[in-house]
Parts: sequence; structure tokens; C-alpha cells
Amino acid sequence: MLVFEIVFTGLLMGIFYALMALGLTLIFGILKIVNFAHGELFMLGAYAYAVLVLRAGMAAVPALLSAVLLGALAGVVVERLLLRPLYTGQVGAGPLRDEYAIIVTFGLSLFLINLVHQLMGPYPLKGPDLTATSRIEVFGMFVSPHRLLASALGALTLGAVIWIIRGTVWGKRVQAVAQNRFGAAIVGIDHTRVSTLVLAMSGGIVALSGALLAPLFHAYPDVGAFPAVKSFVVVVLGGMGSIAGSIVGGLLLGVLENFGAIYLSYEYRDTFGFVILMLVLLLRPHGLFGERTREV
Amino acid sequence: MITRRWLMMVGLGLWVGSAVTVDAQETIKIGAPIAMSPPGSVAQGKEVRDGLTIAQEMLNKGGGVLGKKIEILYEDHQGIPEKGRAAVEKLITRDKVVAITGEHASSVTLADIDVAHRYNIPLVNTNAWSDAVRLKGYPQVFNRSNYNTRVAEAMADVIARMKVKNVVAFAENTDYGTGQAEAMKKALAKVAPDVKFTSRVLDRAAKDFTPAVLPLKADRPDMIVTIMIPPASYVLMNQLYENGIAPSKQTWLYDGAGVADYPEFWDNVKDAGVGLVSFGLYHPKVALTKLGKDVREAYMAKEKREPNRLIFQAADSLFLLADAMTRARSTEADAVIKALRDTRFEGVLGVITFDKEPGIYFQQWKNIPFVTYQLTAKGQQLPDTLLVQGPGIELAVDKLMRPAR
Amino acid sequence: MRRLALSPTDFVLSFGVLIGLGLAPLGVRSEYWLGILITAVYFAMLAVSWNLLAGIAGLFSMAPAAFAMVGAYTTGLLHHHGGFGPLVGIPAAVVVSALIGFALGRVTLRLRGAYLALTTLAFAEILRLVIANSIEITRGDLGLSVSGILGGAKIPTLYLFLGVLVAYQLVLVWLLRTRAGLYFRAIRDDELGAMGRGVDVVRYKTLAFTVSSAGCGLAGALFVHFLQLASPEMGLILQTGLVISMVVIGGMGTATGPLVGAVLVEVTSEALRAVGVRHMLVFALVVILIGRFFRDGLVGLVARLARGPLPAAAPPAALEEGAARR
Amino acid sequence: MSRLDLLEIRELRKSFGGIVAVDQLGLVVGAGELVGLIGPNGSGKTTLLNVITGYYPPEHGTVQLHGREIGGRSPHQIFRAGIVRMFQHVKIFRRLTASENLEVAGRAAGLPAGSSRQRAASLLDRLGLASHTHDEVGGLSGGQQKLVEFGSCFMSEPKLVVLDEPFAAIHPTVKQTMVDVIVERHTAGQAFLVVSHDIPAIMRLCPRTVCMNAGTVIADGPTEAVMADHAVVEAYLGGHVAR
Repeated sequence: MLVFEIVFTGLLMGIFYALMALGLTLIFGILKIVNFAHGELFMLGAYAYAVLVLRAGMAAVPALLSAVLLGALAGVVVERLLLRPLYTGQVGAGPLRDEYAIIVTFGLSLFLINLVHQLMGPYPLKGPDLTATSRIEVFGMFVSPHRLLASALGALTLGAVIWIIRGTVWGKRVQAVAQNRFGAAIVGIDHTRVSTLVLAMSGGIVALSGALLAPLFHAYPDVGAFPAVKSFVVVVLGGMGSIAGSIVGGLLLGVLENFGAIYLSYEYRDTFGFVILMLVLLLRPHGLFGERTREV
Repeated sequence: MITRRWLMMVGLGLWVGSAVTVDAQETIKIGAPIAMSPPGSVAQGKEVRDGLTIAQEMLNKGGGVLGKKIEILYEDHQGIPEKGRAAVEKLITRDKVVAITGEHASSVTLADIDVAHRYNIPLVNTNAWSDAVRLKGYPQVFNRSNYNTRVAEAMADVIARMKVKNVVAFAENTDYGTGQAEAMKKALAKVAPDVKFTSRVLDRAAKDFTPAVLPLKADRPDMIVTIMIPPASYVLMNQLYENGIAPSKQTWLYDGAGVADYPEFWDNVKDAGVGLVSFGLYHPKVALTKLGKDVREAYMAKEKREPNRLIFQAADSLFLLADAMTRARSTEADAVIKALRDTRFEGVLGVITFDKEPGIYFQQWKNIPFVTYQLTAKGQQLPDTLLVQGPGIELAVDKLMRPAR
Repeated sequence: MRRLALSPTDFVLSFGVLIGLGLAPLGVRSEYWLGILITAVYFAMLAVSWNLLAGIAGLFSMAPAAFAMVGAYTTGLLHHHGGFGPLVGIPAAVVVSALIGFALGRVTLRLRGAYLALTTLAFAEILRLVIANSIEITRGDLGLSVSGILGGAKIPTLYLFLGVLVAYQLVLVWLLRTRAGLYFRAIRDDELGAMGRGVDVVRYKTLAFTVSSAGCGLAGALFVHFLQLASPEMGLILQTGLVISMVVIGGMGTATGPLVGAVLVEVTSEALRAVGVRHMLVFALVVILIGRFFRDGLVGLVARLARGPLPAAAPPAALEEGAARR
Repeated sequence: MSRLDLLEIRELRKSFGGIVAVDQLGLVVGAGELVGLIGPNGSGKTTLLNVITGYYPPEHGTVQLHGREIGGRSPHQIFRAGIVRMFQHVKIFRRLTASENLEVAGRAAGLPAGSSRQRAASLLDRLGLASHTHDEVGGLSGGQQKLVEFGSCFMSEPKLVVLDEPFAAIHPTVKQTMVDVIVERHTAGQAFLVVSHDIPAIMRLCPRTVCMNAGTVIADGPTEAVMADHAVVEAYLGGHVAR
């Protein structure tokens, strides 16, 4: 019974880990960089939803959609202003490129946190639940209907994104670029448009996660730190750039954390993820699902 | 090229443009290190600030103190000891404040008073409950604040009278939280040794306490005590409710942090708050002094709502300093400290004096009044809550109502 | 064109900055601003250490603040549980953080770029969370109070800090002028290539990690005796962000940049606070602009302006094209 | 003169997951020899070089230098043992000056700072890069960068220089400079192993050629003979058909 609930609640959270990691892994797939400002797009989503509903009196669903749009827009802007040099060769190759990517995305993360802090103040804004009642009973146990609904929406989005990647022309292009940039370029795939699309998707889904979790984690300037770190863990766990990996990794982490917190140590629960991350990086640097690439 | 040169201008301009500072005229400067941003309790910070402002306006309207207007300088410590230490250092060395007040977070206060002690600046503690603050025995520090032992004993008394057997306490990872959990353990051992009391420390920065509350589903306690400050306490209460643990038919929810009267309480907890039993330091049904009435009036006029205990504590803190300075006819540290020591001042809730015996009562308002009440309906405001104990009101646990399920 | 980074001019300039700091107390009387300067020197030590690792050896670590925290807690715990003073605590802090740095350097050998950044970030967070949650030993978030030094007198403290920084900088300059300096930069630019040219990459990466961590530990231990309070806050990623900003703004990979960056950022943040602007907001923006356009930071920028016509400058060709294309 | 063996490879095998890149490979390079190594794409040439220079450990078989086993040693140890390599895709230190690029190899080979600086200067001069001695190589043209890497091969008096596609996509004059230096060094007794698709260049340069296909040596001998070899032609045609 208890075990079932642990797994269940673990999965509810895991879906979001998967969603956020997916956004990160898509970017890594085509640009081979880690977006250290990922969590801040989550933060923007959370604020967009909370502010639009609480301050502008907008209904929940349009507010969610606007959050997604904002996230997507932010993603596009980031791509235009900061990430484009990565594939127009303006920042050189190898180490120079890595360094550039880390500096600008990490700088962006610091910037967004402090910008929002300056504009909105530090006050945690609790996004309103999607549901009026704050708990319901399913198979003899109480759960927050908002959590259920949010996770359901998360799962749907997860499916939608996978469909886009696997099923549509644009998805095929994304995969092509991810597998072989030059090959893709030769067959006439426009890297710029693919990157823009991916950044938009990534921003959109992470912002949606932020919006859906706003009632649980609230919206405040550095709320993004926690989901960012979790998605780092998941992405590394699942293998950078691997979609299947990020989903399995996400669900896995959600459940593992729950078990760890309850049976190992509640106090140290947040370290489990990091320990896993370090172990995976050290023992299998390319993750559980990632494939290694030839270096020389 | 143009762009780059332009960007350089901006880049360098940023520094030039920012070397501005302002200067004020002759006032009595008092420093208030409070939390204006997370992880500190911003809610508390704001209440304290409002309370200080009310008192400041009242004092200045009456011609100020020693003929000078009172100026309060606020510094944000984010509820972080390190930042608090820096803030007080700054207030004393840069702004040359003559006194410090407004403290509302024990961990930070413990760092703050070290600095006040080092520079010998009087400090009136507004709301830092940890006994450790008193145990340091600094002559500069005076406590208008409530203290953990007081709460612990009061709550232990209630728990004993409610005849619950199995109590689980969730305490935040601060001096306040861990300290009160300890004190409660001691107090219970005295008045109700047969009660099984277990406490668990929670990280106030955490947002999802589900893993901490899930195990309670396996064996349900008779009562859950929360020793946490918002926003963490709100999150915990919600998740206790969502998971059907408390408040419930089997399990009481008893708040030891006195958060039920915060203005944003209901926006954050909704159904989870119905049935909550709360320790408090003020209830509108409790008689106010003349000063108290004035403060209440001023606050109501401004905020259009009942003041809560933090407003009163903060106001008192400033009045105490003003009173001491007036009696000392100076703002010079030693004189003010001496004056504070023999304080006999009618504050908002009664006459305040500071105990001299070393230990947890050192320079503490020992008999600070407290109340116990229950929230019986969603969105219920303080005046309508069910008061079961207070100054002159004998504790009546049988009045408390149990949630339906 | 001649490069400024780590050229003799660069080294001389760096000591010029230190001398400038040494003269500051002549102008600055306010206790408060002296405190700011002391803090600036603390950050300068971290910046210099991180620059050795990331700017020169190309190992983009996210753990400098964490190592400062390790140093702070080493001396803090020795004082709290053993009653030892700074004279025991600070050297111990250097040793402990050096050892941990050595270990981290060893285990992360195979990692580069984003992977290394993520691992060190994870490592830093583990350290912080463990310290913050081991309440019985470390008092967690509450922090440990630590004995003061020099009776809390500001000017002597400032000179003590400066003395340590100067000594540290001398050691680094010496190190960088040996072949180690050459190898570090070779590893930064192309690790596999460096191996192929006979560089014992394992050895020099570990060396960079160890020295840098020891430096951070030293800084943290010194600073905590000034603060008289050790708290997990010292290890926050945001603190690391501040250090990174300082180095990037000053000029990554140069000897002068980190010092200039640290002082400029720390002093300016106070000025900005006075006009009610969040300092990190401005710095983050500057970091992005510099990362995007100038790359070699203010020092490089000034050097370039001094050198006159821009097109002649900008070391890496790719960068120059990039900027010119706009 | 006695033809003592410098590099001797026996029964070498290296595979990635399921794919066998090099198998049952045997190869001997004598001191002072100038050997060409050809073979269609994917025939395992670069993998072989990666094993020789220590980037991959051999799975099976031996790699000996002067009779001392070097298989599985790390690249820097193998460099010090006397094998230096020029990579297919230029590997240089972009933010180091041309001189510093060469000095890295010099210092690693144990030269003191002064003499390695002099040596670098004279090499750069020989390669026509004197004017760029103190420029960061990241700013140099592709050809110049290739020359810098090429030059850094001769900082340490190596026993064997391994060149992977040195002539790919470079200006004829740059190529000529390299060819000249190779010839000079060879006549001075320096051994080379040159991997190239540039068959004419190999024919002009190398007295002896080895041809690989499907991970093993299919022909080894005087260059003309190898070029005429039926199997070799087959391999190349086959190779082309395959893609």
C-alpha cells in the first residue's frame, strides 16, 4: 500500500523531471551544449501563469497557454541572441565553444533571476490550483487533484513532443541535425530554423512545467534552480541528447528520490540525485542511453 | 565596429553611472535588519516593517524623540545568518545607527547580536524565539519577543489537557525550529511523560514535503505539531491535508509558530487550514492598552484590516527604544542600555519589564501574554476564530472541534 | 599582434593592482568601506584560483565557492569542536581543501566542458547540502561562530588579507612561468593534442585542481575568521556565479583580469545597492555582453583600446569574424 | 646498412562494440624508413594510428618500439618513447602563439626553455612562419595552422613521425613545404609513416607502401608493386562501389 503510494507519487513528479530533461536534451542534441538558463525558463513559466491568473484575472487554461508561448518566445530570443554564434562558427570550436556556451547561458541564468527579482520582488507567488477542491480520494488514498491533472497534462505534452520528433517532417529534421550536422546541411536542412524550433519547443515545455508546478513550488526568482538541477541529473543519467533516456531517467529519478527520502534519509534526499549524477558521469560518462563519439 | 564601440560605452558607463550616494539630515537612526527576500520569511519581514512604520509615524507626529525625528534604515538579510551579520555590520559602521531592532528570525538574530555586542549597540529583539538568544547573556540585547520555552510550556500544557498520546512535530532547520522542538520535548516530559513525542527537522527551503509526510500514512499520530515559518509552513500544511493526514478525524494539527494570523494565510492554505489549532500572541478578543488601541486604530486606518501580533511586537520594540532614549536623555549606547535595563513601559498588551536573572529569561519580557485558538471555517479572520485560551481566559480544550473526516 | 594574457606586462599590471589596493586605506577611512575592501580581497583570491583552473587550464569548475566553504568549515569545526585557533585552522583548511580538490581532479579527469561543469556543480551542491543537513556536527543553516582575528581591527585585517593574496599571486606567477603554465594552456586549447605532444595531462589537470582548490580553501578560511560566522551560504552556486562574473568581466586567462574584476564588482555592487539596483542584474548583463563580444574581458578591452584601431586586435580569428560580421 | 626494426606490430586487433576496425594486423617499419599507408575510407587506418599513438589500447596483439612493448601506454608516454603524430583534423593550441605551440612539444621532450624556444624559432623559420612566431595560431590560416602542427612534430628528435592525411585540403605551396621538409628529414635518417589518399604524392614520396582494407594489411612492398596489386585496385573500387 505505502510502497504503491511511494511509486505513484514518485511518478507524478517523475513526469515533470522527464519533461524538463526532455527540453534540455533536445538542445544538447542539436547544439551539443547544456543550457544553464533552463531553470529560469521554468521560472518564467511559473510567473507567467501565477501573475496572469492572480493579477490579470485570466482563466487557468489561457494562462497556461500564454506561459507556454512566453517560454517558447524566450527560447527563440535566446537562440537568436546568444546561441546562434555556436553554429555560425563565430566562437571557434572545441573548448572555446564549450566555454562560450557555459558563460553566456550561466550569465543569462543569473540575469533572469535578478531581472525578475528586480521586477517582481522576491515574494513567492503561489500559482492557483487548476482544480477547486484541494484533495480527492482515488483507490482509497487522498491525492491533490491538481497534481493528478498537472501530471496528466505533463504526460500528454511528453507524448506530443515525442510525436513531433518521431512523426513529423520537422522532427525528422531535428533528428537529422542531431545525428549529423554537416550531413543535414548537405541535404539542405537549415540549421538555423531547426535550432529555433528546438529552442522554442524546449522553452515551451519547460515553461509549461513551471506553470503546472507553480501551485506546488510557487513562483519566485530562483525557483528554477531546483528543476534545472534535477533535469541536469536526469539528462546525464539518461545520456545527453537521448530522448528515451531523459524520459526513463526522469521517471526513475522521481521514484528513486521518493524511496530514498522515505527509507534512506529525508534530510539528504536532494543529494541522491547528485550522487547518481556524479557516479554516472564518472563510470559511464555518456549516460545510460547516450552513445560515445570518436574524438581523434 | 560601431556596435562594439557602443557596447563598450554602455559597459564602462554602467560603472561611472553607479557611483552615486545620498545623505540625510539630523535624525535618530535606528537599524532594522529584516527579511525582504527568500529563503527568509518575507511575510514576517513585511509585518515587522509595517509595525515599525506605524510606531515611527506615531512617534514622529508627536515631535519625535529628544526633538529629533526617528529614521529607520532597513537592510534585507534574506533570513540568512551570514547576510544578517553583514547587514548589522553595515548599519552600524556605515549608517551609524544608534540602535537595532526588528529581528524576527532566530538564526539571523544569533549572528546579529554578536555584531551588536562587539560594537556595543543596544538591540531590541522583536520576534526571535530561540532561547539561545537569551542564553548568550549579552547586556546589549533586550527581548520584547516571545521565547521558545514559553511556547513549549504553553503547548505542552494544551497537549496534556487534550489527552493525545502520539505526537509528531515537524520543525524547520533553524535555531527557532530545532530549539522549540527540544524545548517541547522537555516540557512534555514534565507535564505529560506518557505522551510519545517524535520530532523531524525539515528544510525550510524545500517545496515538496510529500516524502516527509507519506510515512505518516502507515501509522497515523494523534497530533501533528508544526514548528515552521511561512512559506514552508503553508506548503507543509497543504501537503498534510492533500494526503488526508491532518487536520483529520484521527489527527489534530497544532501550529506552534503562530502563523494563522498572517494576512496571506488563507490565500496559501485554503481547506488545509480548517480545524487548525494555533498558538498565538494576540487575539482581538484580548484587551489592549491605550497605546495598543492607538496602534490598532492607526493600522486599521492604513491597511483596512485587523493588526496581527507581529505588528504589535514591532511597534512595541520601537516604543521601548524611544522610551529608553527619552529617559536616558541621550542616544549614547551605554546610557540607552542602562535605561532599557530598568524599563517599566506600558506597551500595547501590558506593562513590559525585562528580567535580570541570567539564563533563558535574561533581559526577557518573562510573562509575555499568549493565546490559543482554532480556525473553524475556511477564510476565517482572526476576530471570528475560536479563542480557547488567553489572558484571563481559562484553557477549555473541550471547545475545540474535531474535523469530520 | 602580441598577446597580453600572461605576458610579462600582464604580470606586472597584476601587481600594480595589488599595490593600488594596498594604498586604498590612505583614502578610505570608513570602517564599512574597509570591510568591503577586505571582502573584495577575499573574492580576488577566489577569482584568481578559479581563473587558474578555468581560464588557464580550461577546466570550467562550478565549485570555487564550495571549496571556500570547505576551508571555512575546516577551521570553523576545528574551532567549534576542538577549540583550535586560526593558526591551526587556516593551514588545516588549506590542506583539507587541497586534498578534496586533488580527489575531485582525479575523478573528473575524463570530463570536459559541460560534463565537467555539471559534475563539479553536483559536487558543490552535495558538499553544501551535506554541511547544511548535518545539523548535529555543523549546526546546518544556522552557521558556526568562529573566533575573530586581529581583534576585528579592519586596517590590519585588510593588510593581512592583501599580504596573503600577494604571496599567493607570486606563487601562481612563478608556476605559470614554468612549463606548467605552458601545459595548462595547451590542455585548455586541446587536451588530446597536448597528450600527443607529450604533456602528462593527468598530472597537470590534477595539479591545477589541487592548487586552485587550496587557494579557495585558504580564502574561505581567512574570510570566515573575519566574518566570525561560517555558513553553508558561502557555498551557494550564486556565490560561484559571482566569482565567475568577476573573472569573466576582468578577463579570463589573464593575470590582471581576476583582480580587477573582483575589486570592481565588489566595490561597484555597494554603489549600485545605494541607488537601489540589484548589482547581480548589471553584472550578469555585463558577463553576457563580454562573453558574447569581447571575450578577453575589460583588461583585454582596455589593452585593445590602448592599442588603437580595433580590427588589428581580437586574438582568435573566429571571434574577430564573428564580431565583424555584425 | 643493417635494417633493424623500429616499429613492429603483430596480430593487432581493435573493435568498437560489434564493429571490428582493425584485425590480425601485422606491420613493420624499419629505422629511417619512409612508408606510405593507403586504403579506402573506413579501412581502419586512423584506428591503427590511434592504437600506435596510444589513443586506443590494443584489444589483442603487440605494438613494439625498438622491441619494447608500447601498446596500451598513454599518448604522452608514447611521445616520449619517440613516436609523434600529426592529426587528420588539425590539432593545435589556438590561444598559444606559434612558438609556444612548438615549445609545448619541446619542453615535454625535456628541452630547457631557452633551447626549445630557439629550436621553435628555427623550425618556424624553415616553414616560412618566422613572421608569425608570436601570433596566436587561432588567427592563422588553415594551411599555416597545419604547418605549425607539422612543425611541432620535429621538436623532439622523434624516432618515428606519423602523418595522418598531411596533404588534405591545403594550398600547393604549403604542401610543397611539407614534402620538402619530409624529404630533408628522411635523408637525414628520420622515419615516417604517411597516411594519405593522395596517391600521386605517396608515389613520389614513399619507396614503400602498405595498403589496408577491412582492418588488415592487404598489400605491403615497393610502392609501384603495391599500386599495381590487383587486391588493392579491388579494394579501392569495392570501396567506391560501397558508397
